Amino acid sequence: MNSEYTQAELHFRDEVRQFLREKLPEDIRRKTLLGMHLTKDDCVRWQKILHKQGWAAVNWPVEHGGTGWDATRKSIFETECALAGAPEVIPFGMKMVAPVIFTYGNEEQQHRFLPDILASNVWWCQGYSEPNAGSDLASLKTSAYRDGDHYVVNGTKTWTTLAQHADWIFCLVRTGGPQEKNQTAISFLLIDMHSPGISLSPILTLDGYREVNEVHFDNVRVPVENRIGEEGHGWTYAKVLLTHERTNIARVAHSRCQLQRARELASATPDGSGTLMQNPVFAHKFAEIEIELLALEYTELRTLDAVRTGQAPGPESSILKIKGTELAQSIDELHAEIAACGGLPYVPWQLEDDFEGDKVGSDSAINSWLRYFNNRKSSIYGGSNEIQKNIICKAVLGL
Amino acid sequence: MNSEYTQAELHFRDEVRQFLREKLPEDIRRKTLLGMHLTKDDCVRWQKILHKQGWAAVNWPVEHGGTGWDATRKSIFETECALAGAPEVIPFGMKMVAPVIFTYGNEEQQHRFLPDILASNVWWCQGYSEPNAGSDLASLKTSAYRDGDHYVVNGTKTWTTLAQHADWIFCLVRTGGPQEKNQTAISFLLIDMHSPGISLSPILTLDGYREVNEVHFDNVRVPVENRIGEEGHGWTYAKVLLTHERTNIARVAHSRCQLQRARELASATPDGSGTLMQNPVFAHKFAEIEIELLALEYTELRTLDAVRTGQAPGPESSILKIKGTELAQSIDELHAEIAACGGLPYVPWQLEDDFEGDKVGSDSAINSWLRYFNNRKSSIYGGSNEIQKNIICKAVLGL
Amino acid sequence: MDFSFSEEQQLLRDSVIRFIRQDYGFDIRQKTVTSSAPFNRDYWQTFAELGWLLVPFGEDDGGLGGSAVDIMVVMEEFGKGMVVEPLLASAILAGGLIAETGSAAQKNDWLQPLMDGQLQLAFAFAEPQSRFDLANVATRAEADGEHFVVRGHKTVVLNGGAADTLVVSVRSGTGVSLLAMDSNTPGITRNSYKTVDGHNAAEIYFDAVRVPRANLLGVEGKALPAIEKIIDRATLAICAEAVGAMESALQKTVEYTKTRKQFGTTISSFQALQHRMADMFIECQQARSILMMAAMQLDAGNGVAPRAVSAAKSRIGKAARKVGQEAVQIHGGIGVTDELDVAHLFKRLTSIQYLFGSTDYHTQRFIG
Amino acid sequence: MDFSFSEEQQLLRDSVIRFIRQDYGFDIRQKTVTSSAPFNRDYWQTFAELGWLLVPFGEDDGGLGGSAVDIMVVMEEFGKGMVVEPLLASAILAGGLIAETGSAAQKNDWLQPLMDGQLQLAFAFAEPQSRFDLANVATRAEADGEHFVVRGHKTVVLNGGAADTLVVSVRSGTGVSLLAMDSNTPGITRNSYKTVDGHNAAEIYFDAVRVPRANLLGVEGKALPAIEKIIDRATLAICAEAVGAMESALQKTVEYTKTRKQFGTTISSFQALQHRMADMFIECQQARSILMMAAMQLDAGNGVAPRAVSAAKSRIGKAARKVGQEAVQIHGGIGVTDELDVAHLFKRLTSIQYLFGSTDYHTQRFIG
Repeated sequence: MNSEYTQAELHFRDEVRQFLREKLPEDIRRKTLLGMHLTKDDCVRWQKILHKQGWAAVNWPVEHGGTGWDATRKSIFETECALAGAPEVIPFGMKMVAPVIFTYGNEEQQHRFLPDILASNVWWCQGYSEPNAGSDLASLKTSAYRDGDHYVVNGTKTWTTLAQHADWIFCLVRTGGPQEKNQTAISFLLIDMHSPGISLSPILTLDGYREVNEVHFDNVRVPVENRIGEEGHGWTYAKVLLTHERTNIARVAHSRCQLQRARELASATPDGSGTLMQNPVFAHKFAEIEIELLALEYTELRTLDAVRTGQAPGPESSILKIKGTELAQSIDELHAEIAACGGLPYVPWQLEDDFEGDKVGSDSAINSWLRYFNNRKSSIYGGSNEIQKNIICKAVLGL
Repeated sequence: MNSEYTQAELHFRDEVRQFLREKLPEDIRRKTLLGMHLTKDDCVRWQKILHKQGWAAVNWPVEHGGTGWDATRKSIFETECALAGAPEVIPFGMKMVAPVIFTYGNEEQQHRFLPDILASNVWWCQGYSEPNAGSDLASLKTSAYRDGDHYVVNGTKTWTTLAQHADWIFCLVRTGGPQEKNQTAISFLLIDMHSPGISLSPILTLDGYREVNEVHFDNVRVPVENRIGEEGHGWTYAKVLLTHERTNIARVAHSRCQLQRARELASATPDGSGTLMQNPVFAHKFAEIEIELLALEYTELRTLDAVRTGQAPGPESSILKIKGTELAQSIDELHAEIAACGGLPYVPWQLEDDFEGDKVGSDSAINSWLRYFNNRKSSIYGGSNEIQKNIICKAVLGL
Repeated sequence: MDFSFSEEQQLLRDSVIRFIRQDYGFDIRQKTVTSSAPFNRDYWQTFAELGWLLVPFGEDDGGLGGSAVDIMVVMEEFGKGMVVEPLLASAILAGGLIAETGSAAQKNDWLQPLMDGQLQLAFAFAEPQSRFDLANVATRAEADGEHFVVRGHKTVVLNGGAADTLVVSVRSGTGVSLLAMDSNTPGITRNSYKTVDGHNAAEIYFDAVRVPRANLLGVEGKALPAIEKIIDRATLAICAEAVGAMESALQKTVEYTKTRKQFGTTISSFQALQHRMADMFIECQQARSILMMAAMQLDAGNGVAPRAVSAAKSRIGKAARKVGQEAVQIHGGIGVTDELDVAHLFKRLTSIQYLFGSTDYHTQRFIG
Repeated sequence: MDFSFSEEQQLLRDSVIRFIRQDYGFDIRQKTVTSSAPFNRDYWQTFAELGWLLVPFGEDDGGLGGSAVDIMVVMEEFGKGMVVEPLLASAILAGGLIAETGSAAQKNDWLQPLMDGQLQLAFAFAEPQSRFDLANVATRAEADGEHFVVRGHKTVVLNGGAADTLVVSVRSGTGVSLLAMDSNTPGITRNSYKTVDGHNAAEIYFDAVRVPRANLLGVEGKALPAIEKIIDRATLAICAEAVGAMESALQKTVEYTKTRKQFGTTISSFQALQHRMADMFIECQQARSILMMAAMQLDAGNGVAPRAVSAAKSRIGKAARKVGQEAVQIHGGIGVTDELDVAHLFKRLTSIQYLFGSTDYHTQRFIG
C-alpha cells in the first residue's frame, strides 16, 4: 500500500503543468476561477486547444482519437486542469454521448459523429429528464412512433443544459406503446436540433442565468439510422452512461482549487482585529472542510484503484456524488460567507471582459453568492443525492 | 405579549426557593447534580418531604390532595427544583397512573390507591412495552382472559423501569381474543407485584446499572375490580396518559442546571494556556447549545400559554420531546468532553456516600461518561424521536 | 406571561395578511423586481395610507407605539410575501435613528414626511473594510466652520438608490457621529443596483460633501449606542421576516410534495423526506420561539436586549440556512429555477443570514 | 499508487479475522471484561504465538516490519471484535517508545520479553492537569547521584494495572525525559480499575521513587519528539480500531433492522432509517479513506505525518460519534442495554474520540 506516483507519472504531471501554463487563455482562467458561466466561444476555444494537443478526449480509446490514459493519468490531468483554473469540459458530447456511440453505435454512426465531437465542431445536449419525470427516468413519456424509415417524436424534455447552443441532442424516447410501461420500451435517439418541430423554452436558474431549457418536440421526424443500438434497449445504454457520469463527479481538484482561493480571500478579509482566516471558529470550520476533502480524495483514489485492478466502479461511487456535491456546496458557502454582504449586489455583467463602467465591490464577492445559489443544483441534477442514497441502500446495504 | 411574572408568582417563586434551601437533603442534591442513579430510599425520602409540604402532587386536582397549581406555577416549581438540584419525581405513580385513576377510575379505586401514591407509600411501575412491541404499543400480546371475577394474565413486559422496587404495576393487556388485532381489545389493569406468577429479569443498561427489567406474568390472577374503566378501552386511557407524559418532557430547567455546571467545570479545566471555557471553538459550541436551550424554553412557554388559553397541548408538543432529549443529550456530551479521558475509569461505587477508599479522579468526571451513555435512552424511550417525527408529519404537516 | 397579540396588533397583522394575499402575488412582486424601479411606489403609498409607516415609531413622534413586537408582526408577514418595499431601510433603520437621536426640528423635517409616505430615507453605515463592525468607520467628517466636509465610501446602502435623504455614520473628532444629508448634495455619487433578493441598494461615494452642522443627529462623536440600538431593532425585524419566509417555504414544500409524483406515488409518502420536513417544522418553531423571546426582551429594555437579539439572529440564521436549503433540495429541479417562489425565499433567507452580522458573528457577540 | 495489502499483510489480516471469529465471541469477551482479571492472559500468549506482538516492531529489533499499515491491519480487526488485550498499551505505546529510544541493552531487557509475551508494559504520560498536552508534565525526576528520584501522579494509565514495567514521562532538567521502571519499585502505588469500555487502567502515584540512571530511555530532556511520534502511531492504531468498530456497528444495525418488526413490517423498510444507514455507510467509507491516507503518510515519514494523523483522528472522531450514536438509536431500546454488542461498540467508539486528543483538539492541531 503506497500513494506515490511513479517517475513516469511525475514527468507526465510536469508536462501537463507546462502545457497549462503556456496554453490556457487568461480570460478563460479568470472566469473559471471566479466560477462564472462561460460563453459558448470560451468553451469551444479551450476544447480546440486541448484537441490540438491531442488531449481533448480523455476518456476515449486511442482508436477514436482518445488519449488512452489509465485512471491515474486521467486523474493527474483533471487535477492539474482544475488547479490551474482550466474549465471543465462540457460533458454532453465528449463524456456522455461519445462513449455510447463508440460502445454501442455502428461503424457508420462512429464515423459520422465522433470526429466532430473530438474537434468540438458540434455542440451536444442531453434529453433525458421530462417535466413529470425528475429522478424517475424510467417513467418518461416522450414518444417516437415508427413511420417508414423515420421515427416521429413528440414530447418535452427539460433541464436541458445549454440547449440554446446545441446542434444535436441525444434523447431517451418511448418506442413501445403507452401501455408498455416498463423500461424495455425505451430507445436511444440522436436528433438534429435544427429539425423542424423542435422549439426551446428557456428556464432561468436562480442566479438569473439561462442555463437550462425545455425542449419541445412536435412531430419531429428522425431517421431510423439515428437510433443507437437496438430498439427498446436505450435504458441499458443510458445506465452505462450514468455510471460513467458518476466517476468524475467527486470534483476533488476543483474543490481543492476553490478551497485554496477561499483561504486566500479569507486571509485578506478583515475581521475584528485580525483577518477572517485568523478567526478560530472560521478556521475550525475551514479545517473540517479541508479534512473532509482529504478523505474524499482518498475515497476517489480507492475507487480508481478498484477500477485499475479490474473491479467496476460499484454503487459505492454514489458516495463520490453525494460527498462531492456536498463538499463543493460547502466550499461555495464558505465563499459566500467570506463575501458576506459584498455578495448582495446583483451585477453579474460587470464580470464580463467587455464591461465598461464603475464596478461594485470585488469580482469574487459579486459572483460568490450567485455561485452558491446556482450550485444548489448539483445535489439535485445527475441523479439527486436522495436517489444516490437509495442506490446505496439497495445495492450496498441490501435494504 | 410579555414574559414577566406577576407579583404573586414572584412571591411563590421565593417561597419555593426558601423551601428548597431549607429542606432539600444535601446528599440527595449532590447525587442529583452529578446525575447519579438515586436509591429507592433517596426517592421516597424526598417525596415524603414534598408531601409534608403539600407539594407532592403537582399535577393532581386539589380534591385528591394535589396542589391545583396552574401551568405557570407548575413551571416555576419544576424550574426551581431542577435548578436547586432536587430530583425529578419518579413518574410512574404520581404522574402516570394517578391521573388515569383520578380521571377514569371508580371511587373505590380512587380511595384505595391515591392516598398511598400521594404519601409515597407504594412504588409503581409501568407495564406497556413488550419484547416485540417497542414503539408499536398497539401490537402488544400480553393476554388477560377472564376466569370468573379474575383475569388470568400471561405474557412479558419489558423496559420496566425500577420494577425491582415496585409494589404495583399498571399494565396494558389484551382482553380480546388473539384474532382481535386492533386497539379496541386492550384493557388497563392494576396488578399487585407480589402476586404469585410474577417474576423479574433484570436488564442492565449500558452504564452497567439495573435500571430496567423484564416482568414475566405466568397465570397471574388479577381481580376484575383492578381494571380501570371499561374493558377494551385501555388504549384510550393510555393515550391520554402519553400526552400527559410529553408535557414536562422538555426538561428545560434540568438542562439549564446541567449547562451551568458544565460552564463551571469547563472554566476550571485547563486547556492550552487557558481554560477550556476560553477555547473559542468550545465556547462557540457551548453558546450554540445555550441558545438552543433558550429557544426551547420559549417553545415550552408558548405551549404552556396555549394550555392556559384553553388549547390542548397539540402534537406540536412532540417538539418538546425531540428537542428536549436532543439538548439534554448534547449537554451530557459537553460534560463528557470536559471530562475527556477522566471519564474512562469505571468506578461508579466511589460516588456513593459510604464509599471508603482512594478515589479516582473527580466525581463529576467519573459520572459524566456514564450519564452520557445512559441518557442515549432518552431519545428512544417514551415514544422514540422517530415516532415523534411521524406524529408531526401526520398530525401537523398532514403528510 | 402572555404570548398573545393585543387587539391592535391582531388588526395590524390582519391588514398586512390581506394586502399580501390580495395585492402582492409572486408574479406582481417579480414584475417589480425585474423592473428598473427600485420598488413599487404605489405600494409605498398604500403602506402610508394603511398606517404601516407609523408602526416603528412611538406616539410622541406621531407614530403608533413602535414596540419590537409591533415591528415583528408586520415583518413576519412581509417575509411570507417577500416584500421589497423598503420599510426596513427607510423607516425602521434610518427613520429609527432620527427618532432616536433627532431634535424636534429634525423630526419635523424628515420623520413627518417619511410617515406621510413623501420621503425616502436610507442609513449608510457599512464600508468595504468594516464587515460587521459598526464602530469601524473610515468615512470622515472634518469640521469647517458651520459645516462638516465628508469624504468616504459607503457600501451596499439599503434603499440607497431611492433615498431622498441619507443618514450617514461618520468619524468626526474622537468618535462616530450621524449626519443627515440630501442625497443630491454636491459631491455625492451613487451607483445603484438591485440586490440578489430583489431589493435596491447602492454604493455611495462622498467627495468633499459639505453638510451643515445643523444636520448633525444627536451629540457629535456619541452616536454609537444609538446606532447599535437601532441595528438591533433592524436585526429583530429581519429575524421576524425570516420566520415568515421559513414558514412559507415549509408550507410550499409540504404542498409540493403532496402533488409531485415520482416512481408512481407522491413524494410526500417518502419517509426520508417526511422526517426532513418534520425537522424543518421544528426549525421554524424554534426560530419563532427565540424571535418572541428577543422581541419581548427588546421591549422590556432591560439591558439584556443586545444579547437576546444576537441569540435570535444566531439561531434564526441557522434555521434560515437549513430551511432554505432543504426547501430547494426537496423541490428538486424546479427548486433551482427563477420561476419558483421558493427559490426566491431561499435567496432572501440567505441575505438575512448575513445582513447586520452573520450567524457566527452573532454567536460570538452572544458569548460577549 | 496502490491500495492493496501485501501478501504478508493479507495473511496477518486473515489470522486476526480467524481468531476473532473463532475465539473472541461477544460472550467470551464479556466474561473477561466482567472478571477481575485485567484481560485474558491466555489470549496474550496466543498473540505471542501468532506473532502479533512482533507486528509493531522493525526487523532490526526482531519484529516483523512495524509499518503503520501493518498496525492498521491488526487494529481494524481488533476493533470489530472489541479486543481488550493490551496490544496498544503494551506493545504499540510503551514498546514503541523503547524501540524508538532504547539502547540495545534496554531493548534486550524489555522489548524481547514483551515480544515473547512474557512482559507487560505501560506508558504513563497523562496527568490530572495535562489534558491532551504531552509537554505538560508535572511529574518530576530529580537527579540524585546515579539515580533519579521521581515524584508525581499519572492518571488513566492504560494497562497500568497489569504492567510489570512502566515507561514514565517525567520533567527533568530543562525538558521531558523517559524513565523505565519496575512497577513494584518502592514508592509506587497503583489504584487499578476497569475502564468503561472494558480495558484496564490505573492511577499511579510516585512518592520519591528511586530509579537508576541506567533506566533513562534516550537523551535526558529530549524525549518529546519520540513521545509525539509514538503517540501519533498509537493514534493511528485507535483510528484503525474505530474504523473496524464502525463497520461492525453498521453491519449489525443493518442486520437488526432486517429482522426487527414494527407496525407490521421490518423496520429496514422505513426510508428514514434507510437513509440514515446510508449516511452511516458514507461515514465509514470516509473514515476508512482518511485512515489509509494517514497510514501511508506515516510510513512515508515525510514530515506531514503529524498533520495527516490529526486529520484522520478528527474525521474519524466525528464518524465514530455519529455511527456510534446512530447504531444505538436505530436499535432502539435494546441498543441501550448492556447485553447488546452494539452498546459496547458505542462505548469503545466514545473512548476513541477522546484518547490521545479529542476531535476538536486534533482539528486544531491540524490547523497548526
